[in-house]
Amino acid sequence: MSGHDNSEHGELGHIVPFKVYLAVCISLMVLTVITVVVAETVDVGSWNIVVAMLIASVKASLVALFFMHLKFEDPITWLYAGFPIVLLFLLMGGIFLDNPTRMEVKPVEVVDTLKAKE
Amino acid sequence: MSSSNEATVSGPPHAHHWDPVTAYHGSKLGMWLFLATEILLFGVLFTAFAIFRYLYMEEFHHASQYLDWKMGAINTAVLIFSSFTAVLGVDAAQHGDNKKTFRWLCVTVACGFIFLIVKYLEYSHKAHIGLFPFIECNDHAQFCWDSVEFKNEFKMYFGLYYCMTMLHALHVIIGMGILTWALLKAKKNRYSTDYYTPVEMGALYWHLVDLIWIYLFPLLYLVD
Amino acid sequence: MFRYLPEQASEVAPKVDWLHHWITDLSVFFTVAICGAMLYFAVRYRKRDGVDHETPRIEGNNFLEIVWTVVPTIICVFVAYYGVVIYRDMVEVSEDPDQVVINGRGRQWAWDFQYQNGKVTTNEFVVPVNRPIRVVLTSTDVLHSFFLPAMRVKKDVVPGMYTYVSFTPVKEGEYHTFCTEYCGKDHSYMLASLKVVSQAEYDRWVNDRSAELMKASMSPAKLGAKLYYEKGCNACHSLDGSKVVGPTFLKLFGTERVFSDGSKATADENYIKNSILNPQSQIVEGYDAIPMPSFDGQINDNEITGIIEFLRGLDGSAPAPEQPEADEEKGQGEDLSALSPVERGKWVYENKLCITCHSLDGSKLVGPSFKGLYGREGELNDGSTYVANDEYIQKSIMDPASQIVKGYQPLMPPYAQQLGDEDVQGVIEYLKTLKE
Amino acid sequence: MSAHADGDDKNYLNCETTLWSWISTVDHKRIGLMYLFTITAFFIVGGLAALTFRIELFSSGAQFLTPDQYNVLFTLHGAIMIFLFIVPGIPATMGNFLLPLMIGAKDVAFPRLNLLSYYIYVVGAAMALIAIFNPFDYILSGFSAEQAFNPADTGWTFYAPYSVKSGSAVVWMTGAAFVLGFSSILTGLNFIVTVHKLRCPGMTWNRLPVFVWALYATSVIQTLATPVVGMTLVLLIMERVMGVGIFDPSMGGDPVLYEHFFWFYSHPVVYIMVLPAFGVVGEIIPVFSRKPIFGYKMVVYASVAIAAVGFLVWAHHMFTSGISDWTAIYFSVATFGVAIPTAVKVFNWVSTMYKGSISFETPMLYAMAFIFLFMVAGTTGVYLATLAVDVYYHDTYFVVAHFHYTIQGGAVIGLIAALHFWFPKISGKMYNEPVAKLAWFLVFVGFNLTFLPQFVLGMEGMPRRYFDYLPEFQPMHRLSTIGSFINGFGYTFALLNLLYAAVFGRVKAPRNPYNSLSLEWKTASPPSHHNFDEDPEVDDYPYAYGTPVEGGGHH
Repeated sequence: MSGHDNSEHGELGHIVPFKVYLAVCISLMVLTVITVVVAETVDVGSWNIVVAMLIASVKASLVALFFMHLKFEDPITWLYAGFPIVLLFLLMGGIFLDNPTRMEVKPVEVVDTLKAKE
Repeated sequence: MSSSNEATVSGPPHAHHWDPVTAYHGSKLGMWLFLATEILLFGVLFTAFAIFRYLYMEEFHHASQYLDWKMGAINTAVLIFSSFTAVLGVDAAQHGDNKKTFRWLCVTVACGFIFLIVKYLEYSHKAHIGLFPFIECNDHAQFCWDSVEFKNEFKMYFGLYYCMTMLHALHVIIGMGILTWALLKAKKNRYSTDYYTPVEMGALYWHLVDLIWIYLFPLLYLVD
Repeated sequence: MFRYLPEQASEVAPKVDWLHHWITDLSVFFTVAICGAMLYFAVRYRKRDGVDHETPRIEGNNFLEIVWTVVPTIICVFVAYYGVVIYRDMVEVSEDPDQVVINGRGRQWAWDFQYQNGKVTTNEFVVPVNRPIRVVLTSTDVLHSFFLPAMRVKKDVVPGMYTYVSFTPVKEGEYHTFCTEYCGKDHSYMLASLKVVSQAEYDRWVNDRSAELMKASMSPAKLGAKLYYEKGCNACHSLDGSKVVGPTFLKLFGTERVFSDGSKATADENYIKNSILNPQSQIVEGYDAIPMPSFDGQINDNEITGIIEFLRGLDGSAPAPEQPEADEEKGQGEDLSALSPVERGKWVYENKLCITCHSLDGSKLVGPSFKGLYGREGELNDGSTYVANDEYIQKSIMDPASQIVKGYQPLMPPYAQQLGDEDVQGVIEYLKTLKE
Repeated sequence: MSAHADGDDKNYLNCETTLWSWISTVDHKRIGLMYLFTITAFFIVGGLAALTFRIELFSSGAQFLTPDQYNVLFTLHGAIMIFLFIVPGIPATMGNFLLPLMIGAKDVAFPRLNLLSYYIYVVGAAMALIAIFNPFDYILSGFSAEQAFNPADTGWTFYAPYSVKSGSAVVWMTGAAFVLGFSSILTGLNFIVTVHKLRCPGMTWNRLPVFVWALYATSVIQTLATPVVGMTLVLLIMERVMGVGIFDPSMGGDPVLYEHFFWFYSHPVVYIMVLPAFGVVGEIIPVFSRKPIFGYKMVVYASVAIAAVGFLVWAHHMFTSGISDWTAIYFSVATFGVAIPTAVKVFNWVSTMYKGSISFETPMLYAMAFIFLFMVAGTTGVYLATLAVDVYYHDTYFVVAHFHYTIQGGAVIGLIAALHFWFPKISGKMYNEPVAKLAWFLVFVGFNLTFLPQFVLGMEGMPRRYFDYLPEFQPMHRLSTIGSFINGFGYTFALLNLLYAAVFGRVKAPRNPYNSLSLEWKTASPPSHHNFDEDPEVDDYPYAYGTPVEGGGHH
């Protein structure tokens, strides 16, 4: 976070060997298959969604780190890549803090004395 | 909007007021910021999906049965592969190989087309059985979008499904536009080891499209 | 500043005001201190004669920074704490069996209240003093908010969800209720009045169902006219042929309607009933589909019949009915002094709603039939016996709850304030003529 | 504006003079000016709407408007003032103009994106105008008179389900807000990259002017909060178009969810409005006190802290909305977290004046007025953060008054202060000081006369957005209406004074009329097209006023 960003070394983006890209691509495909297989065969109740999201997050990290070159970026890029995710969790957190903890309010049961005696 | 944004972000080589290296890094930071806004744009939909899935677990489970996970899986594979080809396009540009860049980006755009075709097939099947807004209810269809029974049976699952996938499809189309623009530049031999910002920006955008689908696929198709 | 707050009519109000008072003191103190310091510096260190004097380069002071970070933090913690504590008092759900629970419903643009015994009122409600009150709220259309300034409570009224306000009124009186969540055209007129009364008066009020019974005894067309204003149809449907939000009611009945999807139907009984219960199912061409809420569950068959009859009557031959001023007493202004006692009694029977519960033909309605009542002997609820003499009848009219005939419920409102001696005497004489 | 330029000193105003050179410009200074004129136009429209309904509210009972017209007017006032005036307010005008100058750059990072952002704003503004005049309903209904003037009437918050049921103009208005949001995002993104990549040599992070820091914090909020409301408004439109049901309780949706989404953006948005004004005040006070800003680092941290904490407190707009008690408690406590950095800022500004050599030019008067108004705004904010008290005050005139003290007393006064302060730099002229002071007086008196009575109305329990009110509220409403006109005259004088000086002014501004140390004053007034004649370099922060003393050093 110093003022030297302007005079960075002449190199542009980081060059990654082809086999890394290939490995990432294959891993992504394999993870996709795993997602489907797990979802179709294994049943761990409400954990299914957690497992699916975990695998998705691993895949997303692979895409971000290697395909999007995040691994080789400066801290500022990391900051602005991470910030929206923090905010997203905040938003979800606020809403999940509210909705499930709302008090169940029921209207009072009415016994209409005019109708009751008919 | 976004495509013209791209046009401006990348700028011509050697923009008059900053040196090429700073311009490249600045453009990339700008792009990442833009991707951050995209994540939050979809984030609202993900949040809405999460809370209503929590509230209407059974309806959502029931509704997801009407999606064909095979279609979704094909599209996932197509997008992952297209991300791979996009990054190879960037790699070629980094080595100053305009021809290869052009070829890889063409493959990427083609994958985009395949994705959209599969999506179209899915939508048209839904439209056929009445699981689609904007169409009149008819006797042949199994469901009727505007009916009370439909809403009660599926709650807002399909509404969210269409909001999310249509927005995503829109991003696919925009991404294809940016990549087409980038590959036309490759055709004209505009890139060198010193300048390949448009390819890199286009690919970044395309990866985000892929990244969002990576979450959409299990959420929508495999949820139970 | 303090005196601008409305009077403290609930148990929680003094607590809220106490905290309010504290915040006010702190606010005034800090505002005066800071702005005072600013003005003092401005005067003391002003540039004189247009020439800058030498200034020290003071770039900060860590001690001061710590002080003015920590001190406000401590104050904030206290204020926040008491805010939460008093809020908990405010929203606490009373387990008290003594609690009065009322169902409140907001709609564009009125408040409906329903008591446990079925009594329904619009834009006014009455609660007993010194008992915990809970109003359970929901909305039939858009967001509203239920605000009782004197009680210091407020809650949004949300469609599809129940919320509540609870308070314990400590002062008798009449108070405002506002809608504080913007809800459209007549948002500012969506007011209700809250009357806090003694327990005895509350009991009398809540058991007095005569207004509703009167409605039940109205002719259908008249009921329809009343509902037209009460349910707010008048907001969107005119009686003079002009197009407001919805189609006019004038000469509507029996005409052919063309819908937005091109289909047609005749405006008959079924069409009108369906329009009231499922307004979205048939939208007349040229109108917006959205505005009209369904009245399903808010209106009974009897009332629907009333509206149908009301519409049938709007054929343009007679002027449209005016909105009734209030529930004016029937017979007001009539000269009753000329009547004989028996005639007077008959008039009371017909006009003071006795007729709705007491038959003349021996059939059992809500109350015992008047046929052959005078002089009858029988058993009361408490096991004692009665003889229907003058004294008994008078007491039954003035304080009905004190002697309930076996097999009946204590539903009759007391007439002590509505009937004079002559009226009561008239009823007695009238009953005498109904002996078998 | 360029009429009086001499042939030999070319500046950004007269280097090219064709209309095309303006509308196709990528010069940040010209774009800032174009923004300034556009938002001022909307400020006038929004202000006239407010004055109109203030006349209606002069007396209890219906005066000359119908309830529907009143609802439309307050909606227009809110939507125009928020989305078209004050959100782009300081960042897009003064920010665009000053940010590159203050950090010693030739332009913002993406000049063409900057112009695009302006035109997106114009498109959004056009959509808002369509929402106001609603020509399509009129045409489609076969020119039926009832559809002739049927604008959005939902309030600027577009709360569902009313906004789902109300007229079609709501779609245009929400669409406009969505598009304007994009303009805001692109401006923010541009500024962030500019600050990161284009600082001149020597301009380290702790030498940045506090205004730049404030703009940076603002930009982060603009970029990261706006998409949330954008998508929310799209969902609202989808709700109307295809019946998704997310906000519709009859389908199992949740209207309160709309409020969550909406306020997740619209709470941070008040910091978009007011943080730059903090920055402006932080620039003005040191210059006119000839003192370094007191506690530079704390002022900067406070800006960043306000931006960060601003994301954590949104549901304090919803204490009575039916959210759960635990949520209300958390958000109430968290809200106090904003109070502390704000208080720190005020203490620092006032301390800056200590032992200064204070002169009272118009910008300084505005800055001092700002401190007073913001003290009122801040302390009344404490009532609203306090759970039990807010239950009483929620959606009453107390909130209206508090909001106007923060946004008009904060952001608008900040903008006017900035306009006066940097006017010599922007136009190269000096304005008429006595007239500006008179205008300041009218603004200050009129503003307080308008909104202090509204605090009292709130205490008395007067709900907001009421077309008509009970007779007991009338006296305070009358004061408020009178005040609003004085306030309006004040702004008119202030703006006309500046406009007159810019066009007909004879007194040329020197490079640095206030002897400021900040970088933007080192170049010509007005600056040349490329900002600086020679590449700037800095070796200290811009507040090194006065004679050095022992201790309390900056670095």
